[in-house]
Amino acid sequence: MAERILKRPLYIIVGLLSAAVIVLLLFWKPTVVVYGVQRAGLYAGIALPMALILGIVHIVNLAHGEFMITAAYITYFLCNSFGMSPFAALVPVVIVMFLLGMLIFKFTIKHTLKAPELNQLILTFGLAMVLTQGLNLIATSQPRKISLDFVTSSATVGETTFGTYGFIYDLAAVLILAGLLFFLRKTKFGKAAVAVGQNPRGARIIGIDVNKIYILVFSLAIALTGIMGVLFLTSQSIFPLAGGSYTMKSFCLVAMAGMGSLPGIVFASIGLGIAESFIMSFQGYGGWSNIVFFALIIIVILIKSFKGKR
Amino acid sequence: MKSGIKTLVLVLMILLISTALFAGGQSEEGVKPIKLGGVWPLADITGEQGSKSAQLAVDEINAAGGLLGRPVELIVIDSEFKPEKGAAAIDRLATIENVDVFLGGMSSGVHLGQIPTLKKYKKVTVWTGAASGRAEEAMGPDAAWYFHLHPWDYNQGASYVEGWEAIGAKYPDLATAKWFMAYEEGAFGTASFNNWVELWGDNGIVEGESFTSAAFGGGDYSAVLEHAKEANPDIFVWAGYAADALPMMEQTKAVGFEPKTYIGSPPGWPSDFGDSPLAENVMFYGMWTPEMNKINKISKHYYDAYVKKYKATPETYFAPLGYTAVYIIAEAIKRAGTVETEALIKALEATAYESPLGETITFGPSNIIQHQGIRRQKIIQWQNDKQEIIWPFEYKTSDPVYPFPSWNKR
Amino acid sequence: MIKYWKYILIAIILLLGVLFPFYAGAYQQSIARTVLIYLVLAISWDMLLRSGQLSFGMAGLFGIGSYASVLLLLRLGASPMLSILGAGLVAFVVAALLGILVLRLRAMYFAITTLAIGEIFRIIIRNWSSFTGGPEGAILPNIIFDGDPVLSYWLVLGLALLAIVLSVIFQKTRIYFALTAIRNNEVVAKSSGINIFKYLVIVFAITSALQGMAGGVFAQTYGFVTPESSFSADYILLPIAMALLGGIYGTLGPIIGTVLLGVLAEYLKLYIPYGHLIVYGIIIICIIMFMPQGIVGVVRSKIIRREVG
Amino acid sequence: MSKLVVKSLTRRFGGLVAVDNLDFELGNGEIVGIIGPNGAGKTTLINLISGICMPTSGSILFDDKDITLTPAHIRSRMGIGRTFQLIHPLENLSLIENIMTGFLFSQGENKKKARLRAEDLCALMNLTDTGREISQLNILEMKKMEIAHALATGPSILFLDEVMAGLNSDETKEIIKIAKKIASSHNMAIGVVEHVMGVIKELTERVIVLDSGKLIAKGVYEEVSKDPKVITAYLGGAA
Repeated sequence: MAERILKRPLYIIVGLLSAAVIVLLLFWKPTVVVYGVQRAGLYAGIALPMALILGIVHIVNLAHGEFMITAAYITYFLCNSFGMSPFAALVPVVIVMFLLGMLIFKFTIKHTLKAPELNQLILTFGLAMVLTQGLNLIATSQPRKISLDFVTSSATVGETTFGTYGFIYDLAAVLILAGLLFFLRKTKFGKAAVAVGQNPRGARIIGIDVNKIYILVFSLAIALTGIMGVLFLTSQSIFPLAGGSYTMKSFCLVAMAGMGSLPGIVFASIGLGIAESFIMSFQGYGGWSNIVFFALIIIVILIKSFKGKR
Repeated sequence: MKSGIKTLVLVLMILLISTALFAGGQSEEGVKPIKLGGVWPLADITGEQGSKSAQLAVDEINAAGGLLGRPVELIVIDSEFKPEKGAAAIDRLATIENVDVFLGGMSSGVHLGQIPTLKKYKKVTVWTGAASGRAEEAMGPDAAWYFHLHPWDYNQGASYVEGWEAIGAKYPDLATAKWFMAYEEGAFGTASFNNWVELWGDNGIVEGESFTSAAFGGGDYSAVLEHAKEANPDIFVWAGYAADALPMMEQTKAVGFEPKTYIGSPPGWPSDFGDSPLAENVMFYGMWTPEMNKINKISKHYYDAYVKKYKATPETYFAPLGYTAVYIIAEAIKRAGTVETEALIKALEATAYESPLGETITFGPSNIIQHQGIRRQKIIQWQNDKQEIIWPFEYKTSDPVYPFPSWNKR
Repeated sequence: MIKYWKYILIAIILLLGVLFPFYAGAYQQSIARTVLIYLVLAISWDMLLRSGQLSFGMAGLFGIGSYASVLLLLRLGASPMLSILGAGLVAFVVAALLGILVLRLRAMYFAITTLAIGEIFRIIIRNWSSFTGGPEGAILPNIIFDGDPVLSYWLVLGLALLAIVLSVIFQKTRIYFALTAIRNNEVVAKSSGINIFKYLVIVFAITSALQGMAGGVFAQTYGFVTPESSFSADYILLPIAMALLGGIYGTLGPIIGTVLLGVLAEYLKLYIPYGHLIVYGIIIICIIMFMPQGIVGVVRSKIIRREVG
Repeated sequence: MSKLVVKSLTRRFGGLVAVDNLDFELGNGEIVGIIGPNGAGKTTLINLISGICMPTSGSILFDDKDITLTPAHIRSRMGIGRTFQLIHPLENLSLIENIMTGFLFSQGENKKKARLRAEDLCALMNLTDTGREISQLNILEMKKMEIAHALATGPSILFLDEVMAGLNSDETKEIIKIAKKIASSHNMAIGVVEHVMGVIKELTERVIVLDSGKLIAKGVYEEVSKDPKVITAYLGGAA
């Protein structure tokens, strides 16, 4: 991997340029980098499981953000009813989400694997609808949040004070990425999963139980959205429709990174996070920051496609 | 070729069945009930509770013998927050359910789509939502049958100016000079800010910046808060949604921004907001709070009845507004002795309803329409997990606490 | 003989459709207008899908059309009918230009790019307040035909018929061969002499014009635009679900799908006011699972099986 | 005069040189065999000539016109036809419709005329029941359809990429007969890629031999087959 990158001068140039930009920004307005990186952590943490599903099970999961919000509601319920701390709730939530992933895969998605991609897409759209509206019926549209003292933690460097809790998303994203890369590259099951991702038919021929890989990878990814759901609840309000915009952003990030590429997601997230943060640092231009998000995605996809042509 | 025919037959059948399904209106003999038709977004807490509160009022009226010797029936249809669905709901209520009066509320976007349809039927309409001045423009000055309860956005802005001037006069420490408003970038926040600048611009220095509400996938306010901190205002206001409430407080604390007065103005609060120590002494705008029960018997009655019937507490002011709308209609029908439109309009014009919201509601002209009900919002403050009203003084449940306590002393 | 009956059936359905306002009430007409708008979106989406290109740009083009028509009327004083045509033209030109840029992309990359373009339009319109009315949107002084329900219905029906006719033309002429070949295998299509890029750009522009006109008609019949409602994500996923239910790659499928799901949604809501959308979601899931070919596909395969067996 | 001239044509895929500095000509009405071991670059050569992929360097002249950068669909209209080694029929079109695409787009016929001419072509190829779905065709019919599809584009030069693969000897004979018939009746230049040497021997006037993208021999089959370089290439390829 490393030597492959070094062989391509373009990567080195781009890498150095971005490092230079980040250093300049740090001098000019350090909070741009701080908040940009925090934002990137949230984006990456949510998009990584989606990329995992897309890369191995070959499904665009339009219920992705909704799964995360479902996990957040389960966490909320655990915290509120049993007085658990959200971090203690991580374990049961992850287990429950894993099982939920298995159930949903078994009873719905599995039956559409042979159908065209489009059917799976709309199936997950239906799932998103059922999850959202189910939560709405049980918990109403009223936003909920647990109030936690440590999420207001801050640090002061020189004259700027900034919130530090957001870095927890970076920690989570890094851990999820490292864990997934270890799993996919070093474990037998993970290698089999990669093989399935690259060529399901081939994998089946050499004796890999493709269906088992599918269901376990899907459930694993849903369990990972569970982790993000727990974290999301600590710093954001949850309501049934909250997941939709994260589904869309993850979807865009996954495309920008290259379908199924995990490290690509992290780079794409950092780029987008800092770019958005940069625009927002100009007072009155925050409304345009979302344009940066979508425009960058289009530009990257187009550049990649033109490079691919040659 | 054969398959083409089969499918065509299928289309024909579907068309016929679907029209047949819709054509079916019930015809019941006996005493014809007075029918009220309500349209709310039922999946949203405002619409869900607004419609249930309206049903509560209808139940009470029926328990007391109905109106004009006839029972009252409320037919509720979901607008799904979609303009075309909201408009179709009006069509259904008017032509199939044959309702006598329309009511409903929430979301200017839906209401804009309904207005042409409402104009088509010209039935008496009592609306509890839609604050956007665009909706008033669309309704125009001629609609005598249109009674709008919720203040328009400029009414709200004017009432805040009035309120803050009154507060400044009574509590000189609270007299304010410099404002900073963080507003969500959608219609609600932008209209709030524009009205505020227009009304208050001369009296104080108003700065502002928009943010993406958590309700639409935002939730990171750090940039706006940093700019607010640099501006160092006396009063910091954010105009967003309930989902923004706690994260906004937390991030304000995290960036070390401590304004002397802290105002949040969502249409409703998240259910656990008061539990947070950060909520203490945040001020906000609204039309009703459960603390109203202390000073208003109707509010207390409504609140207890709602809790008893639905095993939940009313969370936003849209809930008592739904209840209010039904009673305003009911009293007018009693006065008019008929549900005939002309007479009912006359009777509604004479409305003086003591509402659970505190004020006695009467109708008078606003900038464009003829019949505007409520014009003022209230200024409320979180004190010990309670939403105490501090202005208008006639509904005051507590004195304001000032200045906003430092984050570290909570 | 069979052909003869087919035309009679079409004529009957057409007649029922045109005369609908005279035997159905205002509510049914209102629902029919919504269904027909979705019909235009579903058919036009399917028309592009026949080339294998999956678009998520319907909301963006619907929104562009809505705003184009309202702004043409408000700022340039165009008549309502002219402004609807203008909406189609604007959408056509915008799509053609964008298509030249992005129609080298395929599959999900194309889908996401169209989605992102739609979002960009929405953000621009929201932030360009002085021209577009900003987040609060803009309203028309009058709605089209002064709200005459029959004329409004015919307007929407006319647009839907235009979409259907175009779709049939797409199926009956060389365009059908071009699109099917491109969808099946681009290399073979090229070797057959098909100018893939030209066809994709033209089809994208035509279907976008239909979507833009749908937006224009919607804005003119309801009399307003706002960034949130005019660019609603409903205009992306619901038409796709409807087309899938009926059956893709044809004219009949999207028609059947939109009518069924559109009417069903209304029907459900009357019986389950609180929570009907869950049932709607479950129905979509079940349809995808048990009828992956859509209704037209199921009927067709049944008939084929009967003929063979 | 040469119909097609390929000058120092090169195509790289990453580190791999699929076609390496190749020169090659094809005259009017000539049938030439293109042979070589697996991976020699035969299919890539056809892809380059038909415009499916673009060369890294070198040029291609067709009727003395430089078509190096011309898009594939234009080349098809100019008269360069080809079949595909792995047949990918347009599975949502019927047998006759598959063939019609060539007439419709390469020759610009209208739908009615395209159908008539496609029917004629099917008759020529002995393809019956032309309304059938692709899934109902057997392998011989698929191969015939593939050739018919290429012919329908109206080529003056045609490349047949392993059309005999997977056919038994009777079927092979039938295809050879068809190939000969077209070559003589249309004065068409034909390039034949084939592994079955009997076919090459019977069908072609001369052959060129590729190995690792390079031209290693050309001439009459009998001579070329004795060339030690060719024998090594094949043995090396086999080993």
